[in-house]
Amino acid sequence: MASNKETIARRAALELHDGMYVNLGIGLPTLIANFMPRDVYVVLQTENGALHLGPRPDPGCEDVDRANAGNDPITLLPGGSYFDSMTSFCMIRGGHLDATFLGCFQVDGEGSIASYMIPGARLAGMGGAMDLVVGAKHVFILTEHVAKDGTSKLMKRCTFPLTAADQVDVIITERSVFRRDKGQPFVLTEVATGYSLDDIAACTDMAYTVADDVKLEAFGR
Amino acid sequence: MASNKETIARRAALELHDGMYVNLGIGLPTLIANFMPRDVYVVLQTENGALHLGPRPDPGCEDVDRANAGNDPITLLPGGSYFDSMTSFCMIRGGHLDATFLGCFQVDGEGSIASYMIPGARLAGMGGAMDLVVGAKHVFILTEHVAKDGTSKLMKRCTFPLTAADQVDVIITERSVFRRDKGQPFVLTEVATGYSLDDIAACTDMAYTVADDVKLEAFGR
Amino acid sequence: MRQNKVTPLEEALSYLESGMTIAVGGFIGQGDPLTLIDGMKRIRHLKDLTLIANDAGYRERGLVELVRRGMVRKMITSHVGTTPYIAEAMNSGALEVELNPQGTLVERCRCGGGGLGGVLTPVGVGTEVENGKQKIEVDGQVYLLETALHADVAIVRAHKGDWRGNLMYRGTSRNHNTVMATCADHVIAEVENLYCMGELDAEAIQTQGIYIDTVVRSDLLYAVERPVEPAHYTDLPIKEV
Amino acid sequence: MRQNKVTPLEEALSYLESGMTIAVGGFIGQGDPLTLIDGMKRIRHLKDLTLIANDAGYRERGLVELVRRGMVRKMITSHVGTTPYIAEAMNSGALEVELNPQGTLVERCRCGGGGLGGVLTPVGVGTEVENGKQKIEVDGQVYLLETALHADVAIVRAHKGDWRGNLMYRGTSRNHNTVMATCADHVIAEVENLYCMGELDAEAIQTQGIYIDTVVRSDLLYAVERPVEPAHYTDLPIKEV
Repeated sequence: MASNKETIARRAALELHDGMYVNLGIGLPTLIANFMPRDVYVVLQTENGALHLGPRPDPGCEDVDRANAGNDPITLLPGGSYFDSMTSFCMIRGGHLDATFLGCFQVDGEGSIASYMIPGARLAGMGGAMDLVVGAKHVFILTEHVAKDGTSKLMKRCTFPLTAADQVDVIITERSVFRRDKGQPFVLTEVATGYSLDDIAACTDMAYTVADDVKLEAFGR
Repeated sequence: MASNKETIARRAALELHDGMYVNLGIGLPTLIANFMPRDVYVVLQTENGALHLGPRPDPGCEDVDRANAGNDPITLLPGGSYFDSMTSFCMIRGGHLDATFLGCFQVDGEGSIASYMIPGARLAGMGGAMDLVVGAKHVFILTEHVAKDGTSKLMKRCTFPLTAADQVDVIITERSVFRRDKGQPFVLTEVATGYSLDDIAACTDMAYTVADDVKLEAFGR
Repeated sequence: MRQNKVTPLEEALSYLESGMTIAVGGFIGQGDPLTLIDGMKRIRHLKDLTLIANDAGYRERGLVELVRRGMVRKMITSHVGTTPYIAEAMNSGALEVELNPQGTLVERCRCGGGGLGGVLTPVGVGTEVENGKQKIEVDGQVYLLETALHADVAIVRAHKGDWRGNLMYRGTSRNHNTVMATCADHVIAEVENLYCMGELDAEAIQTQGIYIDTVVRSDLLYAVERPVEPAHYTDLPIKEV
Repeated sequence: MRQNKVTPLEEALSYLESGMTIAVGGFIGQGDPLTLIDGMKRIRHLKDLTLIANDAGYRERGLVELVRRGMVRKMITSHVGTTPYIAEAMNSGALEVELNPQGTLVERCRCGGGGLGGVLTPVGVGTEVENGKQKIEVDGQVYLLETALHADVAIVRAHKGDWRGNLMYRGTSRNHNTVMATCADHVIAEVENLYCMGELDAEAIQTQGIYIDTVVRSDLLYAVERPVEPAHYTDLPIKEV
């Protein structure tokens, strides 16, 4: 059985369509690249300054000056390019990316996320996440549905400092997919194999509605 | 006998010192390049995107993609570079140029100049002049001392729309050199051969003081 | 988006509509997208355009040709001294001209392309440029708030381009082309030389393909046309596209 | 300005003084100016520095080494998650950290280098980033006014450089180096490979020599040091320069 992270990444990869320019955040979102359909042509960006990332280089062929924002070694595909941070963040903020996929600590029913610090526990910094969430045309949040202590990560309102308010379009967990239009509440559109509508309700704190055509057993395992 | 323009350009060239980065405006200031001392190392910039201009190319060797802001063909010296307008105007506004030499329609005792339009008569546009005058560390204005109708071009206050207010450091005419510190009135520091202090007073409308060590017969002819 | 963005000229220009705002790269002939401008000249029904461009070209060549044909309502520009007809059109009331300091025009377009609302610049303080603009003081210095410019379409010219719209320029023809390529919903690039994917050096690309929607081949004649001695204005028979 | 800006490391670093604000290029090891940082580690009397940098390096390598030595009072940065010691120093009160969204940090430095007072960005609206900042509405959208950052000194690393300070970078090591090279009174560049005047392609230069005051040769070992597997932190004997 696949891990939760693999299930999420595999489902997220289905959101990629031909011709999209996409930034994959550090961590879980990076896994999406492993599940991209071969016949779908997607251009990956990394905010530290490269476009059109290819597969990870072969072991021993990593290059010190070719890495992504998570410091993982990269290759470029033909048609790729390197650029500086001024160019990269104009690209990001200016709406030139079709989508960004990001992880988070918390996401809430108002489309806000918290991902850069846990007060008293962890200081990471927002890096490029705030720019990505505000600038990309579509914002996908990838997260496990519940935290290790069993509480829902899909909250009424985030309690940690926000990365951005009212910017999330889609939430993908190992149990479900939620979508919304800006300013509107989330709509449950898919439930993963092994979960019922009641199961989702029980582990989801944020308010949401259920789509008329909600898909059960939509993905997973 | 040299023309007024040649006299002005020749005197202006003496303001160039080793290691300066300089922008020469269209028209009269461009002539300065002809009189740059051979042993002085100066880097010339053009705002349409090149640094380290060399001599004009030989006839027949002009290149369509190598020209200055006045559309005159250029060459680059070793160490030169081409760049875009975003880079060029950050360079200009950010105080990275040591000096700009510009012509004008009017200059006044408050250090303001008018150079981009004559209401009802001529519309040119400021192009890069406003950025250059605000951004360069030192602003040199090159102008004939009197207009064709005999009125002084060194006025009490400019009457045409201003290119910038209170930015001029030095005025060089075929008859004189004036200098000032920002916010202060101009000081007459040099008088050209063939003119007396009274001559200068007679053809100068702007208020100024005379330097204790004003140099007579300082340049010209 | 297609993987190969190369498109015939007339198909590329069919995107244009009357009333659009069009950002244009180039500097008095250096890097002006003349193939695209000449193509526009032939679209008889195109009018009420707003142009965002540093200038209107050189003498009678370049954007001034669109103005002469009555296709342009307004120019947002920095310098029109190289095209005497513009002042004439303005004085006759046929054309509205909004003058910006060149660096300000660049920053406003960069804001439009880079998701910024505006910038604070000291340039223009104490001049007519400040009319109608908000003044903001930071650390005791007064700045003008200059707001973003965004266009419906941008047209630019590059020396080299690949199928995906990666562009490289040549000499001083780079100028405003890089920023104009970022600030529009739809960007058409004409390229003098077309390359296959991967032929351009990834380190040397100056406009990334992400910004470009359509690539058109330049008429190579223009690449050697001397802007310092521009072709005489000839009012070619206008053919509707 | 000298025609040949190449300078021995210790002479170049003698410009630094306690209390200065120093802008630093690089991104978690990619393009970090490690030769200059290592040189700074040895200047025992240097302290109370304010650093402007995207991050503090990677694990125990990079700017975090200056923080460990108690030389740094404040960091203006965007991400310190790759250097756990920074949070420790912050919690102990030894270090002040000001977090900026990365794109905002870039724009603030670009303003400082480009003579702009600030920019309006939508990034950070509705978050703690907006605290203490002016909000400005343009065309119905709310922006934060983010003001310029300017440093006393900047240190950057490039792959190639010439005597005059023209620089070219390699791959993703370009990142913040280009903008940091513009936003300081005095800029020191370390270059992995040094070239004579005219050897670098005029079209391909990414930082123009006008921005650079001093060129230092990189320790070539750093050019192949893997940031993905950084050297273990070793507290080398400190030698006063």
